[in-house]
Amino acid sequence: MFYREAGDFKTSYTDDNQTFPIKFDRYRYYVVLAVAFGIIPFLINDYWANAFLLPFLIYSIAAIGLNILTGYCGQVSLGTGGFMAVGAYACYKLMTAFPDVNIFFHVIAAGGVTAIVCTAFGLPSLRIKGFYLAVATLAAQFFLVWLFNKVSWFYNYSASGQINAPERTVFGVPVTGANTEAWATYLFCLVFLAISAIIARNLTRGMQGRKWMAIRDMDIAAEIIGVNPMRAKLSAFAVSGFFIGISGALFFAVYLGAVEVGEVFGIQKSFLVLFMIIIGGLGSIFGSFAGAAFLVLLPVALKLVGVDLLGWPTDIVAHIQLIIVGALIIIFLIAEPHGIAQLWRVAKEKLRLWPFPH
Amino acid sequence: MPEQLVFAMEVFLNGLMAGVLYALVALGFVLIFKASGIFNYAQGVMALFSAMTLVGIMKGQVPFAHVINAIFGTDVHYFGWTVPALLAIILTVAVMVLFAWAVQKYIFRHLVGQEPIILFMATIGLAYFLEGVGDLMWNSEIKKLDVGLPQGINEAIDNYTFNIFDYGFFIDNLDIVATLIAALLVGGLVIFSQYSKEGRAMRAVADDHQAALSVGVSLNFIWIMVWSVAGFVALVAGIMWGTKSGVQFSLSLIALKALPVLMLGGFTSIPGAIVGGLIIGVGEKLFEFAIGPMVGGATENWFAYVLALIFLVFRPQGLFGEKIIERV
Amino acid sequence: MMLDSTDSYVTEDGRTIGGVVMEMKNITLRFGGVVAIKDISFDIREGEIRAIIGPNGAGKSSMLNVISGFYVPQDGEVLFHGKPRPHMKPYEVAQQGIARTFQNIALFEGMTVLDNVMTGRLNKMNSGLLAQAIWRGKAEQEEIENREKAEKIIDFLEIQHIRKTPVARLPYGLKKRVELARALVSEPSILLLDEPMAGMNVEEKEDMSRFILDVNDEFGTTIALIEHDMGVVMDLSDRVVVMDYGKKIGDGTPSDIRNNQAVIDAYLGVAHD
Amino acid sequence: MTQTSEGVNGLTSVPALLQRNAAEFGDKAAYREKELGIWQNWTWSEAADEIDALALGLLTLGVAEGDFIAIIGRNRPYLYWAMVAVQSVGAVPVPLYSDASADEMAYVLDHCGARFVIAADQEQVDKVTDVQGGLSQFEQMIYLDPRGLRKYDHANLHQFSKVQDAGRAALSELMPELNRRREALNYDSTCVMLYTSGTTGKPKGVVLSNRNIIETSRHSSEFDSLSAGEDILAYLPMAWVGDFIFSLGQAYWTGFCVNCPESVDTMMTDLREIGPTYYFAPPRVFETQLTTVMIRMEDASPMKKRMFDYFMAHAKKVGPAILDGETVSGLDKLKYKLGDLLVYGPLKNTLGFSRVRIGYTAGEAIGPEIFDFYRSLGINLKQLYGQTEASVFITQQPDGQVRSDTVGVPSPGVELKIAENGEVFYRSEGTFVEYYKNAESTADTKDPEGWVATGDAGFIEEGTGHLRIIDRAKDVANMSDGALFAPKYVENKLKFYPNILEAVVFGAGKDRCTAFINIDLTAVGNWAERNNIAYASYQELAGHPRVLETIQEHVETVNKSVAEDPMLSGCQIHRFLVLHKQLDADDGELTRTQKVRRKIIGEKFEDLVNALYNGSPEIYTETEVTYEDGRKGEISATLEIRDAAVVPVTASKIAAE
Repeated sequence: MFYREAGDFKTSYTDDNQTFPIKFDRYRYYVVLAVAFGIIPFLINDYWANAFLLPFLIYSIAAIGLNILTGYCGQVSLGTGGFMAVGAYACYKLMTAFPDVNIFFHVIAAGGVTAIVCTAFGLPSLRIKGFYLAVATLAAQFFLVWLFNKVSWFYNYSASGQINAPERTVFGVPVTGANTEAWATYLFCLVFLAISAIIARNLTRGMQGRKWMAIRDMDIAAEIIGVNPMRAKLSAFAVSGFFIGISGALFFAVYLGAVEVGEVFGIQKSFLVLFMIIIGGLGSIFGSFAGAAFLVLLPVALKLVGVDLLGWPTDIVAHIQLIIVGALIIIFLIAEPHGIAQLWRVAKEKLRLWPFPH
Repeated sequence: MPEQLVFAMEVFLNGLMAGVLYALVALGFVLIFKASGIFNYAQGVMALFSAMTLVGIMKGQVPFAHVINAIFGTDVHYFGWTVPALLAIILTVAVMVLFAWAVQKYIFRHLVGQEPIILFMATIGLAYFLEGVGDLMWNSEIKKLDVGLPQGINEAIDNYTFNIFDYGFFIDNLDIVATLIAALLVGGLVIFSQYSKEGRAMRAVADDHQAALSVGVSLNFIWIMVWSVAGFVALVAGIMWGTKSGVQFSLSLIALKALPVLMLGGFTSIPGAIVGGLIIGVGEKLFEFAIGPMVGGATENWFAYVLALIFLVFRPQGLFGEKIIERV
Repeated sequence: MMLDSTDSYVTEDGRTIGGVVMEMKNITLRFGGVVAIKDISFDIREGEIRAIIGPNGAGKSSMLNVISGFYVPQDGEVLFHGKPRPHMKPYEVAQQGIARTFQNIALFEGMTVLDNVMTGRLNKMNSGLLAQAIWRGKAEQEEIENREKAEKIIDFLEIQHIRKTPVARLPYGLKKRVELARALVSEPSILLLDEPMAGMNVEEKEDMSRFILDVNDEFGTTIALIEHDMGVVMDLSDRVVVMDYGKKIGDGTPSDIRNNQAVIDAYLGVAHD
Repeated sequence: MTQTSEGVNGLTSVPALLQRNAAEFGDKAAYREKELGIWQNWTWSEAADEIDALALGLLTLGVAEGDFIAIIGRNRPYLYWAMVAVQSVGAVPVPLYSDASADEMAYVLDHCGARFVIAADQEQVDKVTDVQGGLSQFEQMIYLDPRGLRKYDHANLHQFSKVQDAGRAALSELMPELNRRREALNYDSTCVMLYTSGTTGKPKGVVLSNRNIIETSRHSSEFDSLSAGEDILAYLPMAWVGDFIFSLGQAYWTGFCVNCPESVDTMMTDLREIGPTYYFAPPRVFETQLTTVMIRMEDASPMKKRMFDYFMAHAKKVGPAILDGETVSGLDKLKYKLGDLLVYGPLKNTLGFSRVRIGYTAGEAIGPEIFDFYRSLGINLKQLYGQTEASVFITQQPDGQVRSDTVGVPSPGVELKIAENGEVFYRSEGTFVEYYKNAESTADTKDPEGWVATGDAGFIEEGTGHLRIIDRAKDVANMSDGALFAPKYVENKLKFYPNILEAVVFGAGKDRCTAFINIDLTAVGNWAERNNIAYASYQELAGHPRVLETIQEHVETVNKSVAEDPMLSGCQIHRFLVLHKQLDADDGELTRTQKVRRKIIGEKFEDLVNALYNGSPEIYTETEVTYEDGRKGEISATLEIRDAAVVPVTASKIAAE
């Protein structure tokens, strides 16, 4: 309905390949960016930052990471929680070991470390497939959590066994530690999300992405036409690990500030992120955002309705939440395996054809 | 005889018994997987749910009591009667059959022909759903479960071993009973699937859906049946664990214990599940006993997985799984 | 016509057929006890259309899978450009310039036609992960150059109108054509076609035959194809290998094959003993 | 009339215009073609280089001044370049209809004595090679798309790009010669020769001078204030004068961009992508488009459908007025704005008309409701009246004075006069030089003072000064009772019904009128589906009683409206039949520009015509048809002939007295 594509033609492959080939979409994207960077920081307050915005940004990064591995390369992983933990602890160790290096680089480095670990645990994927692999990744989950629990070097021998993020600043503005301001932490995470999304998009629209998808859609054929399965899969694990590591680092350093690995990065986390990409849409960057937003907002919404409005005890609401999430997963898998992203695509097609039905 | 070895033997025995329980849970997976290609992650939650239901029925709990109270401001909790264990168990089985039917009708009928991985993720969703329902129905506080199974140290073994090694093995009666029941059940299931008509039908389905259809086996019926059986297995497992350490969320984690067993034994092999179970059970106990202290203990959390993982890399189809021949 | 492995000759329709590019030497392939291919030898000459025919279960597909390195024969060797080919992974074989299509289409259902065709170029693109991540310089350059290559093939096979359609939505006939495009775009030195006309109606078969001939004609591509539809093969190919029960029962020009008793028997299904 | 003997500041030839454009808008897009998935782009200076290269190449092949060079193929930049290149070397381009049959081509090639042919692809090359035996002067052929031609004998066959390379190679030595020839071109040297398909007899070669083309282009461009910013889609036959004026004349005069579609079947999507600002289409294109719009809307959800109908109704009410800049109530304006957001805008967008500033239709009368539909959407669709001999423009409609029933006022620099028999004559700088090698028909059409007979009968409306065309002059005849007989007038009224694709009315010298009807397969077929009427073939559908019912209703309503015009009330249709085959250019029943060849049809279906008059209720007939692949075949059918109610003429006559 709002699309005016006549005259919006492409005279070069660069234009044709761009992320938003349609003018209208492109402008909408710019608007979103402008709002995210230019407006929200001025309106933001602690409640929204902590209840929605920060978790949304951070989970989006994780979801993008997992989506590359699962949605694009077809390798299901249940180790996300463990890998986030790697990111978190790597970041912690770096922060404490090199206090005068900018936190920004710590986070990046944490991503790098996680990429390596993730690749290592990806090795079995060369031999085992499907849910054999999914189950195998649980090994990573349990082993890593156990590791960070037992080996006190990781938490600098602190008595509590917790890790606490010391204060670190960017351009003199604290982004971690006790006295941070909402807008600063928000922007810090937003920058990482934006970069991650762009990188992910570039990788998935190019030859690398095609190799991944080829493996996903039909690994044997892919190998026969020349995809090196080992490189394709391991690169997916690496890239995925990189993003998940970053999100883990941010989750610990910026969002929570203090982490006890078992609670924060347990298997539930792995499932949560997996659900995000299932509901949001496998094999779609936008889906990663949508899924993260949805599953972050759901509890907030339920709390508002259940607890604040109807005044029910929180445990009931928590249980209802379990039911809803579970049901949603099943419903999406049955009705719309490509999740919210697909619904969005369909809606968009309809709008483009408007007023015609098809 | 050196002391260490004696301890090891004790550990070994305990491992064996744990292993049998693992095997039991794993069996639940294998049944469903063989018959419908579904890898049922919800198995563990089913155990939890069935145990909760059992307790609930025995105590005469009002289902959804605290929801009702929350909505209508009432204050109901119990009907005020109690139900004898056996009857309660039968009722619970009925519930699990009902559950099996619902799962088949509302979920997996619509997912026929989907990739295994999709089905797997669906069962994760199911697990969440069921856990939520369980908590809503019977509330989530830890419950004691006592269906009259013997508990406490087994004096006989204690004395007997003391006489031999002048060190008394600590073996819990419950474990022994559990092991026996589990062993019985495993045996029963094997026989069932080998000799009973339904069992053979089930295997037919497993081997080839079309063929099964052509010989007039109702897929729907078979699938409901295996889910029911799995439900029953879950219940038994639930009772064991429940009696041992109370009915609580952690109970659902036994599923996670069973996964490596499957990877080891192969998802499609009943004997595999049994052997795998024993290996894991013994293995993790011995590893904890031998290596645990050096690395800070609690290695059970991951030992099974890493073992299975390493194993898989060398034999992807597991101990007894069929070899996968790829074609184009 | 007796030819040396290096000789070349010109067909009556004016195509030049070069020397031998690939040779199968006493290939034997077993699955457990089952013998799929029994001691088969034949060669493929540069620029020719070489057909492998035979009744179902004759081992044709297995032979193709041996050539494309997916199956490893227990005995015998594959000579490529005269040199024995060491045992290599399928993707390494592909990198040597051997492309193929599949009997039951093996397209990447989740991608558009264009992306599927582009995958055919993957061995021609080697910009690193980082370059692609920032999508600047070489990465972008390669993408554009290869897009053009892909578009040329798309144009050649007349599938422009479905360029951006997800392959999952395409009818069977078109899928086959897209798969051909994917194989062709890699500029293969040998193109293997596994039953290119299986399950097609008459017009689709005619189209496909035309395209196969055009490909061979325009790009001089060497083509080895499997087909059980005798008629089609006879019109298309320069030389034909006939297999039956894993054995080679005939090898020669279509006309030779037509009057080959063993072949006739095999096709008339004379009892094997 | 003003004689600009030396053009505007010395631009006396198309090549001269090209050089001006290359200089003035050097890096502005001149040509685009959808190829390899994107719109390939050539700026004016690039185009100039390409053309020079080709021109030089032609020199190397020994093209002489005054040679005729045939150009055959669908609209492609290369072929437009070919035209200009040919002009640059002093030769004369002769574009041919690419869908013409081999023998049709043979005639033209032979008539103009083409030494060279520039063909698009294998198909065209084959056609020419088939007939080249009979062509004494034919020497060499250049082809564009090498596909399938590799093995052809290249003795006198050259690939377009190779010729250009040869040209580039010979640049230094041949450039002077090229320049000399370019200089030599003047305002009266021949610009192009176009063959009129001609509704009767063999095609005639219309010779148009640079003056004709450039003056006309100048006037018409100024008339609609066309700028270098326009985009047009070149999809109409290159051999048709209209395409030559729009895609070459005006394009070169104003320097706007010519866009060529990827292929015939992607035309609609390409149109949508480009979104032209200046657009021409014959009525039937608009007609079919409207039909498809309506059909597609049929499947819309009831609610959406209602919205669509509601706003379309509103558009009908105020749309044209708003377009003509008349004042409408604020509320209506608001409603229209809303409608534009919800319906018109999206609709124009999906049709590819969002950017259309000026749209023209001509060649046939266009149905009022079709015409109004597009205008009500806010598309400035206008009518013009023209012909090859006039380099198109005779009359056209100025903005603000647009109506479906007139063809507008004389174009700038055009004089009109109406002969006593009602035939329209014109005189202008666009007036053609001559019919090539055909002095006498030149004399027939063009008198010494330069007045040209259009062959159409019409009159100039009092007050508005707009020209109204009734019919082909030669078709206008008298019936046995002396009443005026204007078949086209009636046929058009019939054709305004979506169900009716073509109609042929007979009655000259007869006592009453009868008609052949051709149903429109898309419209009727769709209707049949909705009323679940099964049909196996066009023929079966055409013969279906319920179809005949509907057609009869149409005929009778037409009769009523015809009867209202006292002058033509005699032309009401008494009997009609629905033809069992679609009238087709391949069978010679239509011209290549889809005009009915009344005479030929009359002869070919004589049995049917007789049946119409001898009162028989049905008639068995056999007809020869030509299939796409050129094979001929027979189809036979028994056609039902229907009587249609007519308004008693006498009554109206009395009323008139």
